[in-house]
Amino acid sequence: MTALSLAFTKDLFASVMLTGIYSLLSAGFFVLMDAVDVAFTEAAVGAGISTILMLTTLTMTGRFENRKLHHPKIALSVVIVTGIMLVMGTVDMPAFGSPSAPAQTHVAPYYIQQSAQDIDIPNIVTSVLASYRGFDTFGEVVVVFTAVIGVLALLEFARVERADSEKPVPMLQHKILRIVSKILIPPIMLFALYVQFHGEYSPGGGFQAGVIFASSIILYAMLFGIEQTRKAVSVPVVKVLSALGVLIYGSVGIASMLNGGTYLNYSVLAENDVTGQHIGIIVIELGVGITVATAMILIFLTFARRIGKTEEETA
Amino acid sequence: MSFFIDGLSWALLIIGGFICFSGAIGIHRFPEFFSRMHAASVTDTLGSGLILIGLMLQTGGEVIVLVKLILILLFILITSPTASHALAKAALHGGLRPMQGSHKNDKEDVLNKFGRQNTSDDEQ
Amino acid sequence: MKKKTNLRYIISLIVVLSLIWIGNSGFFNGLLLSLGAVSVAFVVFMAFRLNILDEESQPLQVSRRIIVYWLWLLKALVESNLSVIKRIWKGPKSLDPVVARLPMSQETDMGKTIYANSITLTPGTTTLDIEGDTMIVYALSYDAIEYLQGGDMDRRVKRLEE
Amino acid sequence: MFLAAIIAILVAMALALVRAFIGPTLYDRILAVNMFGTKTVLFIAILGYLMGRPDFLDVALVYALINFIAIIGVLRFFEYKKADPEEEVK
Repeated sequence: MTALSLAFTKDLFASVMLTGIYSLLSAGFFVLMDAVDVAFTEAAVGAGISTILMLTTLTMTGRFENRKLHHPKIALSVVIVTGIMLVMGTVDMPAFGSPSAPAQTHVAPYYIQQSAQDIDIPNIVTSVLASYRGFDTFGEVVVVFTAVIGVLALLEFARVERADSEKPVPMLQHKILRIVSKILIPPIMLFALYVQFHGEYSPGGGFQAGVIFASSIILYAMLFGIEQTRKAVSVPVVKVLSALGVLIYGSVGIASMLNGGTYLNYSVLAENDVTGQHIGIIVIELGVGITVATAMILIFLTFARRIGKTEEETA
Repeated sequence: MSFFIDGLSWALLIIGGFICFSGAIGIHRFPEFFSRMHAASVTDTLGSGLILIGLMLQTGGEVIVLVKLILILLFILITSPTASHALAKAALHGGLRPMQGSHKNDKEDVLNKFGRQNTSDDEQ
Repeated sequence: MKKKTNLRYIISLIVVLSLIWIGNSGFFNGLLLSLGAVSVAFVVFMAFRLNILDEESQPLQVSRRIIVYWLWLLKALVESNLSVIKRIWKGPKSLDPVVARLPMSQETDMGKTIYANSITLTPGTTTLDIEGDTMIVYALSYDAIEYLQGGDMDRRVKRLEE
Repeated sequence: MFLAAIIAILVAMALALVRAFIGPTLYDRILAVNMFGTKTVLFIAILGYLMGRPDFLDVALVYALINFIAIIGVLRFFEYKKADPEEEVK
């Protein structure tokens, strides 16, 4: 229902706000369906980061809109075609939650039953994602990494080089915001790390942790300005780290190969199968977390800086 | 004793729920943005406070749960006024004016210096 | 990094963060505790890099009296909540909103923030802006403004600063 | 009894949602979203009890964090973007 009214709201800004609500709502549903991990991701990504990134994009595109020609018909037809395809796709899908659905009959019972004895980790989702589906998750991390490279290639290198004359940051004068954020940023970071390392026991994991960590940096950047943030977190280091995250993941796989197992089979990492799985999962989650956090930070900083530049140019 | 605590916690939960509901009614009954903000802050402070305290009484000795609830409550109590203050300030700068009642101070219009100073189109 | 980072603030941050970690985690095996230690160290390092380790992020001077203040604030909170809830059910006619400029006697930004946030926290009054030593408050009724002009809350926050 | 509180919160969420849709000003919408976020935090916390899953509280905590940051972000970027005058003056 939210999605429907989303489509009809003309005001772009309002629709961004409604997207926020939409993801909050869907997160509520996920919690209801007991898919806590999904809800976690939805909460962190949908409600927070994507809203901010969309707004950032909005401010960017808002500037260009006047000059650009619009092709609403083409866009509309693309949307309609995609929509029809999606609907056709869902027709084939089994009824929601039906026990005869393929996902429920084949893999799910196996994962749930085996997870306890193979890996000995309370949170099934983590064990499934990081262990049984290690390849898939690795693929996702690579996708995130590639996205960052894409964004950087598009924005960073096309940027007009000029002296960094930053405008005064409006929010720094905002006493209350400044102080409250200063108090809150360290606990948020710590909480991100807590989510990171407790992925095995409670909902969450590398991905969510990365997003939360990035959002604390984004909060800082919003208050103290983009340039200062770029200096403080030192962008080159962040770039290296984001590659490092992928590397960590990959090298765990190689390490397990060296120890005589197959790629990403962590059981061989230690003498005991279960310990091996534990080590493997912790390290891999770390890789995911680092990549996601740095990816978000980089994307945000690059986008936001771009806005600053275009503001100067049009002014 | 546990009966007493249970009762207290139920009462807190129900009162908290009622207060949240009242706040939600308030954002519809109040006439304009600035007064609606007060209605919203009702649910943010006392409503969530009572509900969370009600939940705290139900933890049954699980310290971790208790700590997390306290963290949530603290967090809400710190961020909620900050967010509403930022929102109010932004609204003022955006050109919104609060409605004023019978005690409007005509001698000193404290709000006239607000407005869209940094924008070019100020036709209001 | 002009400001010299005081050791006190680092220690206080470490204590706060460790408490949060232990309170959240609930696992006391060696692995998770050491991971916690690493995390705390990393966050302190980041806070240092971001240059947010100062008297504003770790309000040490305030911490001791704040409990008494909170208890007092709690009472004020309940009262003002009740009055606003009454107004909600009575309908918009019961509103008599007013904007006023109030003096604030706090010297530090921290004190001003506490004062302003306390005002916003109690429903019925909202801080619209802070300008130097005055703030602009929007209230649902004139009583609330009169109450604030009485200066009770102002004095209590001022006491926190010492 | 948890159920009663949950129902109250759900109703409040629905009302906030309505406010977010009808506006009329941008700030009303932001306010409604903020309120909706707080309600969601409470909702998840109670749901955790109802379903006997205290680890839901982690999600609630993340919600509270993200909600705050999102609101600040919205306000921050709103300052960059010139407001749509039509929507505002109403």
